[in-house]
Amino acid sequence: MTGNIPLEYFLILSTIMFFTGIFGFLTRRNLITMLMSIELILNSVNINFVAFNHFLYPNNLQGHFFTLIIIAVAAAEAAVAIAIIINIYRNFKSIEVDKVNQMKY
Amino acid sequence: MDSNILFFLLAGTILLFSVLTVTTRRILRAAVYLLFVLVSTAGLYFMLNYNFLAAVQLTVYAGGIVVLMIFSILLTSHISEKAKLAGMKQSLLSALTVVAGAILTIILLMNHQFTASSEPAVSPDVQNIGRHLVSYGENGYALPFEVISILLLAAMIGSIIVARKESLAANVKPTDENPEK
Amino acid sequence: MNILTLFVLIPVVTMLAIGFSKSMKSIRVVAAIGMGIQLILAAFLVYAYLTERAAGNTAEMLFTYDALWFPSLNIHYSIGVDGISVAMIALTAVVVFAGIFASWEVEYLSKEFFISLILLASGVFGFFISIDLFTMLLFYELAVIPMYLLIGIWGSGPKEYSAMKLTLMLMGGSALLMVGLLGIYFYSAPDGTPLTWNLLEISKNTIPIEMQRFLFPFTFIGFGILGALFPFHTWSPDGHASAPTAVSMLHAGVLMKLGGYGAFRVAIFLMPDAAQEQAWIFLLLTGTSVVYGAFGAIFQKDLKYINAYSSVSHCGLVLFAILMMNQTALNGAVIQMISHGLMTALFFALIGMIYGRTHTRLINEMGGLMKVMPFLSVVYVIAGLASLGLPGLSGFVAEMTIFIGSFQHTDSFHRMLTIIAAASIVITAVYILRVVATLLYGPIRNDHYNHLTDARWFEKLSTVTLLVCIAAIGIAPLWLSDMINFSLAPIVTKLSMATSSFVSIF
Amino acid sequence: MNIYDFLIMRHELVLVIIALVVLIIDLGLKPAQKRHIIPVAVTLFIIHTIIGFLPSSGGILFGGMFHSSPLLVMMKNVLNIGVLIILLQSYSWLIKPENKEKMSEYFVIMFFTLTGMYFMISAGDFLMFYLGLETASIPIAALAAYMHHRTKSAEAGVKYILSSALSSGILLFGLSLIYGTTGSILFSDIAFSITDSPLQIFALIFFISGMAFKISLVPFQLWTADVYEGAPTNVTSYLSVISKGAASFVFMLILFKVFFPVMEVWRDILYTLSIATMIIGNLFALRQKNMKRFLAFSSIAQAGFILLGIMVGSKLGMTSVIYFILTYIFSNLGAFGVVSAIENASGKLSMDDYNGLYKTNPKLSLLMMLSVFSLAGIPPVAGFFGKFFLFTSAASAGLYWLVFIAILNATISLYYYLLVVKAMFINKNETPIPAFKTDLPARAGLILSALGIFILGFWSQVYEWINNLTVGIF
Amino acid sequence: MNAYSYTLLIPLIPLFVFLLIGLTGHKYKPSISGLIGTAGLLVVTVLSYMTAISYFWTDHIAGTAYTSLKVFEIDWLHLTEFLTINLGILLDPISVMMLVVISTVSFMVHIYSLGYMKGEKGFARFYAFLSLFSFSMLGLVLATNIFQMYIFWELVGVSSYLLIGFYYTKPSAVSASKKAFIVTRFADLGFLIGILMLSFMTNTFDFQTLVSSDSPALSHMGGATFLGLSTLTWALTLVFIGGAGKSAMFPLHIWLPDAMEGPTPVSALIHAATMVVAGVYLVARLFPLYSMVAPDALVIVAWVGGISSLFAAIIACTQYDIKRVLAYSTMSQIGYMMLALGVSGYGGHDGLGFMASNWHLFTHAMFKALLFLGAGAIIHSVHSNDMREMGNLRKYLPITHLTFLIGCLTIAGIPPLSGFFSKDEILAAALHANPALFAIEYLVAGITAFYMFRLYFNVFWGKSTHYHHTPHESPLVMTIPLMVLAFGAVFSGFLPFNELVTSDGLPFEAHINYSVAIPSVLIAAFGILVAYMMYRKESLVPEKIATSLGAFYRGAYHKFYMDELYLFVTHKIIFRYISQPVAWFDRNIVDGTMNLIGYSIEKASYMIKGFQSGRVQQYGYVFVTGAVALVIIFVFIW
Repeated sequence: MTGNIPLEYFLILSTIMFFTGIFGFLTRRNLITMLMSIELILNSVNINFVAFNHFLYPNNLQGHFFTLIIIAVAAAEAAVAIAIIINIYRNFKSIEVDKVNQMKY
Repeated sequence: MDSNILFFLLAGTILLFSVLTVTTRRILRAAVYLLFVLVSTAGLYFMLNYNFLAAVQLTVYAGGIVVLMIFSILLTSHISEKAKLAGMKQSLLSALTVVAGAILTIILLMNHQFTASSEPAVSPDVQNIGRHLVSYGENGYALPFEVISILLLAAMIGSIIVARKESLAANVKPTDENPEK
Repeated sequence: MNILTLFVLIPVVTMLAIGFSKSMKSIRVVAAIGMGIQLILAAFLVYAYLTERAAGNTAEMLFTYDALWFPSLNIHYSIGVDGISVAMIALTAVVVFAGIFASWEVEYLSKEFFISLILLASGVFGFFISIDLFTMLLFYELAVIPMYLLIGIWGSGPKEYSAMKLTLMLMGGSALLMVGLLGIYFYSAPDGTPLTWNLLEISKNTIPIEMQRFLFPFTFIGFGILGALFPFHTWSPDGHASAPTAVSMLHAGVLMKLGGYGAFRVAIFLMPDAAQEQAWIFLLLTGTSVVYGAFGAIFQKDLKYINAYSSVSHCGLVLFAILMMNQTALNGAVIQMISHGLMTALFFALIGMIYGRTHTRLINEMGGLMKVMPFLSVVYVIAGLASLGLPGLSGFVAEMTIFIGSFQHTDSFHRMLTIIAAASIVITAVYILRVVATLLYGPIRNDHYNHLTDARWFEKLSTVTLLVCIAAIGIAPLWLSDMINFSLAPIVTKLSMATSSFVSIF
Repeated sequence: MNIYDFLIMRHELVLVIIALVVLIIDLGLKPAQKRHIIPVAVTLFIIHTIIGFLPSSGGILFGGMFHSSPLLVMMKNVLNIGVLIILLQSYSWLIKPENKEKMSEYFVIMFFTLTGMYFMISAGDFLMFYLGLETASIPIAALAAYMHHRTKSAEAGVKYILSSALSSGILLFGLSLIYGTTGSILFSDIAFSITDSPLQIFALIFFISGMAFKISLVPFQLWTADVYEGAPTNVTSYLSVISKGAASFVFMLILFKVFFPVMEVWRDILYTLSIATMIIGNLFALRQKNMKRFLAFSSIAQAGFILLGIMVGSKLGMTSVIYFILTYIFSNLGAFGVVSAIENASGKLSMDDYNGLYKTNPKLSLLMMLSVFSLAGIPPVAGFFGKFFLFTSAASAGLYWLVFIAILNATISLYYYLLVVKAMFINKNETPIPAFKTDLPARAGLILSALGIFILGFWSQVYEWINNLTVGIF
Repeated sequence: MNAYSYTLLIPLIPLFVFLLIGLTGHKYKPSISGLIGTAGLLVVTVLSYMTAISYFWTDHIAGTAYTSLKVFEIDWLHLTEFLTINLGILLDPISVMMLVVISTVSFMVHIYSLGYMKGEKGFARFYAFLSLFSFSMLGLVLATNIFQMYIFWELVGVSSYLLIGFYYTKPSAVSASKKAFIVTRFADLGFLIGILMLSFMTNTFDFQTLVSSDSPALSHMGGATFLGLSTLTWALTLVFIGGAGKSAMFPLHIWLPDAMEGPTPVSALIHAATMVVAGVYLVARLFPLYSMVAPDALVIVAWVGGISSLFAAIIACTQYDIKRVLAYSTMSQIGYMMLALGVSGYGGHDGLGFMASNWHLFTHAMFKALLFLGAGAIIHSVHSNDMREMGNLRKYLPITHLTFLIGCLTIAGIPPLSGFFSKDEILAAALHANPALFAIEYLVAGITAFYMFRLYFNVFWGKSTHYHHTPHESPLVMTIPLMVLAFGAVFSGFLPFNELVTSDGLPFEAHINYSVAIPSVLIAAFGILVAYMMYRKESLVPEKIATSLGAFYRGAYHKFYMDELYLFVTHKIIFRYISQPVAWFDRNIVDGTMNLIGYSIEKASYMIKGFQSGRVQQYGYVFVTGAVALVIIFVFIW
């Protein structure tokens, strides 16, 4: 079903996605959008794993399961992160990342 | 449908919405864009025959995480609120690093000779996956499966202690430390 | 129990006993008893050592004891003494004993004071009995660190600054040192045989010359910093000036000797080839510091600074002599260490006692003290005379041995340096006499000094102990000199086998 | 799979069971009785610690996903001791009214994260490693934000979770490339096929970056200070000691087990990171007034030292790293214990508040002094031995200049450690922290750390015991 | 045991006395200390005379050469394979002669001080120091080797230092003592280096070996040269510098006049009779060596002696402090002795200079001690040093007057007093060797007579001065020593020095050289006459002469500005231009560097604090950039 799409395309796709996510992480002001960027990053990794598994090493499902685990972990991470962000909102009345810099230097 | 076209369509969607996710000024829209990205990714998985994975992607990511995010957005922001943009310097520097990183990565990826395994393929169908998930020998994933449950449990407890409002917390005066100079 | 282990054990026991003491009186009595026993033990050690030697025991180290400590790294608790260490141990015991009495009246946190002081002493004792490089380093740092508290808590003047500077510079020195020691360890044995930290065993092996070239400066400077090697000596004036009496005594009297002893025992002994090669650089430095310290002392107004610069000069002479690397000069170096240890301790004791009465250390503000405190003043004059190398006191013996030894070199480089170093005796006379004249002689400059009292019994005990040793060495140096000489012989033999490439440089 | 296989996993199994037991007991307790969970949890953990020391043989389970060997067991035991001390020290903080309702959660999360570390240590493939890593870090974010009515705690939580997520994203990217280039996630397979092709080096660097985050190596360390400062003190000590210790173990193990064919490469990388970490950590620590922040930076600098042993890649290196971490655990816990005791008693955290502490609380001051001396590597306390052996191992590889830089940095670090000593012993204070008595568990914790600080160095059997278990690359 | 083992007691008794008084002196009455000291010296004197008599006469087989006897020796310190410092006792003509000189003068001074120092604070201390000095001086002259000599040389220096600074509350005394010590120490540095060189070349310190006819030094005669002089010459010149310092030879003399700040008996003992001649003794002791291997050094010795004697004599004419006049006179006379050694040859009649030098040393000790003690008696009675405040004292102080006159006549060289003989031999030797030097010394003889009688007339004649207290004659303890010394001054000229103390130990024929003696007596008489005319009565003549001499007089009056020169060197050069910069350099550059390191680290710490901005995005940025940078470095660059 994959036709003749080369592996590299997937990799390039995931790479761009990965760095887009990082860019988001670095520039978004809102904590939740930063979290979204993280999801982008993880997603790109997933694509990598899947692509590698599918194209190069179909003899086992390591990449597949890795992806599966990453998705689960991402969920856990998101849950904790969102809980904390809500807590931040309670404390700071804002989820602006730049407001969260009481501790520095 | 020609799978090539499908791929490019999905890839295009993913890239477009990825960029939009990290650039849009409306938070809720960002969440929606993210959803598009995740769904398109699921599409990729389908395309590659990883149906189970795609399903998980849709349920956990699209159904779980994004919804969670949207809820929390609603909880913490006004819908109409526009997110502030990062400073020019910060954006430029970040863009520089990110672009450099991406280019380097792509160069390295393109220059690498990947060698495919010659062993027979294992079909990623649900039976196989199920068997792998509960087996604990070679290529068994029972252990990670168990451990992830610990993680999820811990994360759950963690989220609860962080997010819940305690009866006591109301009585305890928040000790507000002054920011250090 | 090995007699040498007692030298570490007694201080530890004393510290514990002090820890359990309640009143100030019992604290200092316990300290005095402990260190008194230590002194007796040291005297016994000297006696036992000489008897052993007289009985014909020619082993390089006597009273050795060896226990494996970290088997996988071949670290041992390995102890033993030769004439040099015996002499240094005796010196330490004397100075510590005198130091206890010099600080008899420390009231502020006296328990902590004596514990730190004795901790310092135990480090020094441990250092001198060690044959194993690791334990040597351990004791070395153990001796350095209590200085911080001792100066910081009980010091005076800019004590925090001085304490910090002193500690950091000395620890910086031990940074160099540690690199050197590690390097030595990894080249301590020929390929295929287990590595060792044992000085004597390492000395049987020749460290490859390239490594020696690399490691020698590390080791030598590392020890040299504690020995006030120019230009790394600046911890010394500030440190001494701020330290309380007993600490200055111990530090200048004993701790600085760790530098000289180590430089000689480790750097020169184990890496003679590189030492021969690089000696000229350090000779220039130490030669400079001998004169430089003396000139620096002339200009100072603070008694402790004067003595600190004087120590720079005298300790410079120690390193200078060590670098001359012949038997006589080395012998002189050891005697100079002992001599300087005793007299500088005496000086600091006296300065502390004077300061305790006049509350100033600026010589311009004092004068005519001879009249009000004759005892202290007379002792001060004698100490001064010892410092400027008066025959009959220890300084003379040391300096003359060094000069004669250094002059045995046949090239003009060494000889010119010797002459320059010898010139320091004149400069020393200048500053010593200047102090004596301003401080002790002349009319009393401050009426309030008329009511000051002379030394009390414990102060007398402290100073007389040191004085007796100074005079004993000065009058009858032969036993000491021969004791050291005997132990130097194997070292010098090793040194002389080193390929001397010195000439090729010049 | 039989009962013996479970014995191989006894650390993980027992700990999970304990955590669950605590959780269940907690459900049955009324709010007023909640505090009784503490002795139960601590006692259970003590039992667990003791069980951990029972002899065990190694083994490989789950098709290579789970490894166990005496070495790994020892690492886990080392962590156990640290956790035990932390639990003891947490007592007076936990019984505060504001924490009353979530005491058991504290234990449960701690036990679960510790389990994560066990799995991380025992991992035989990158999947388990990753899973362990996340199990060990995500819930800690919740712990960091534990005192959620405090802004700093919340801030610490969010900073930790975000940074951690970013780092694991980068780490994962690296792992995915390793998988892509070698075709396996099993350590043993990867070790066969890894080469120094640029893409693999790239992956290695991303992997190292991710780990560097956990060990807080420069430039991946910036979160450390803020999180340490904001998190509850006991969580901070958990983060700085246990989490970092475990990460260091794993980092070392993976570098040794998986990446040894490209040792030349990672040695150079670690060389650079090590120097940068020591210097930057020290430079930041110089100025700190907040004790927790101060210890954070100091622990960054310490991490730089750990690399010295890792990059050697020999048995000696591994031994000295483990030994160093052991001494580091005791020293750092001693310091954190004092900080936490004082914080609980007076709420004071600034170094200026410590002025004149010796007058009022001599024992705490002495312990603090011993701890910082141990951290600084001053004899005769354990830290000296730990550092010295690290330097020895680095020197054994001929890295003399690195050793020199490291010791110079140790000297700089001595400066700020002495500042603490100075504050307590030398500086005068009109209103010093009043004398107080620490409660029994905390005292037990402090005494344990003090004993460790004192005994570890002289008791060479510990070192030899570690040495008997370690392996080197060669 | 040998016949002379008792000589060991000679130095040891004073040492014991020193320790006794020094340690216990404050426990009993001061006068007891004085008596203990004096008694000790009495024993020493008796032993010294016994030694002298046995050595020169009883034990000596007539006609044979006097040999040097090493009667006692112990090892004191082993230095190198060859070099060992020994302590011992060497008896030979000059050391025995010195024993006599030292014990006599010292004993007299001990007695004299019982009166002179009576009631002084620190009486016991004074005696302790005197004993210390006696010990050191005796040890010096009895030294068997050059290093022992150096040891006692330093001890003598320090006793001198202590005694000059005896009145330690008096700033001038303190600075004088300091100056004396430092200047002599500077000279001793030369001595020390000389010893280093000599001992290195010869591998021995021992005098007997050094001066023997097969001295190891001989093998170095053709050795390396430096600035045209052989190494040996350099070594011996350096040794001589030590001697010149101790003996206050130009230009190292500046300490001597100041040293008069010490109590007058001390000046008599140390700065006239004994210590200051140590330099002469040193050269005499090594004389065979000088003459064998370094005749060039002897030329230097001669010229230094000659110049010093002239220089000092001129200054002496202008001084008003009676002790300073005597001090310059001492310097001048020692110049004579040095010169005599410098012009002397070795063996037989060639060694006339050597003999004359020692003889003059002997006679000078007697009359100069006499003069100083007399001056002390004068000062004691009028409480002033300034001769302008004196006059007409002959009535009040008859004994002092008489003995002082004898001293003056002796030093002026009037026959048949002892000074005549010894000075005559010196002049004869000088004439023989170096007419230029002879001319100088001839002139100096006249000047000497002039300034001594200037002093004499000013004090005992001249204007009648009113004194606050009527001066009175000193007690017997002070006058008896005067008389004894006057006896010595008168009669020591009849001692057969040409038989006893000669360069090679063999007696030689010496006789008065009338062609030298008569003119010298004449010029002395002329000097006395001029003094008589100028100072017999109070007159304006001296002032007129002084004015007419103008700058020269002022120069002489200000001691040719030597003190100022030294002050300039010490204060300006050493203190300001060396020491101060060194101290500054140390504080600011060396220490400053250390502080700078600390400061820069601290500064760097502040500079980088921006990285820890508290913004998690920035952390992320650094994180990612760091990773990318590592990639760039290690993948692309490495």
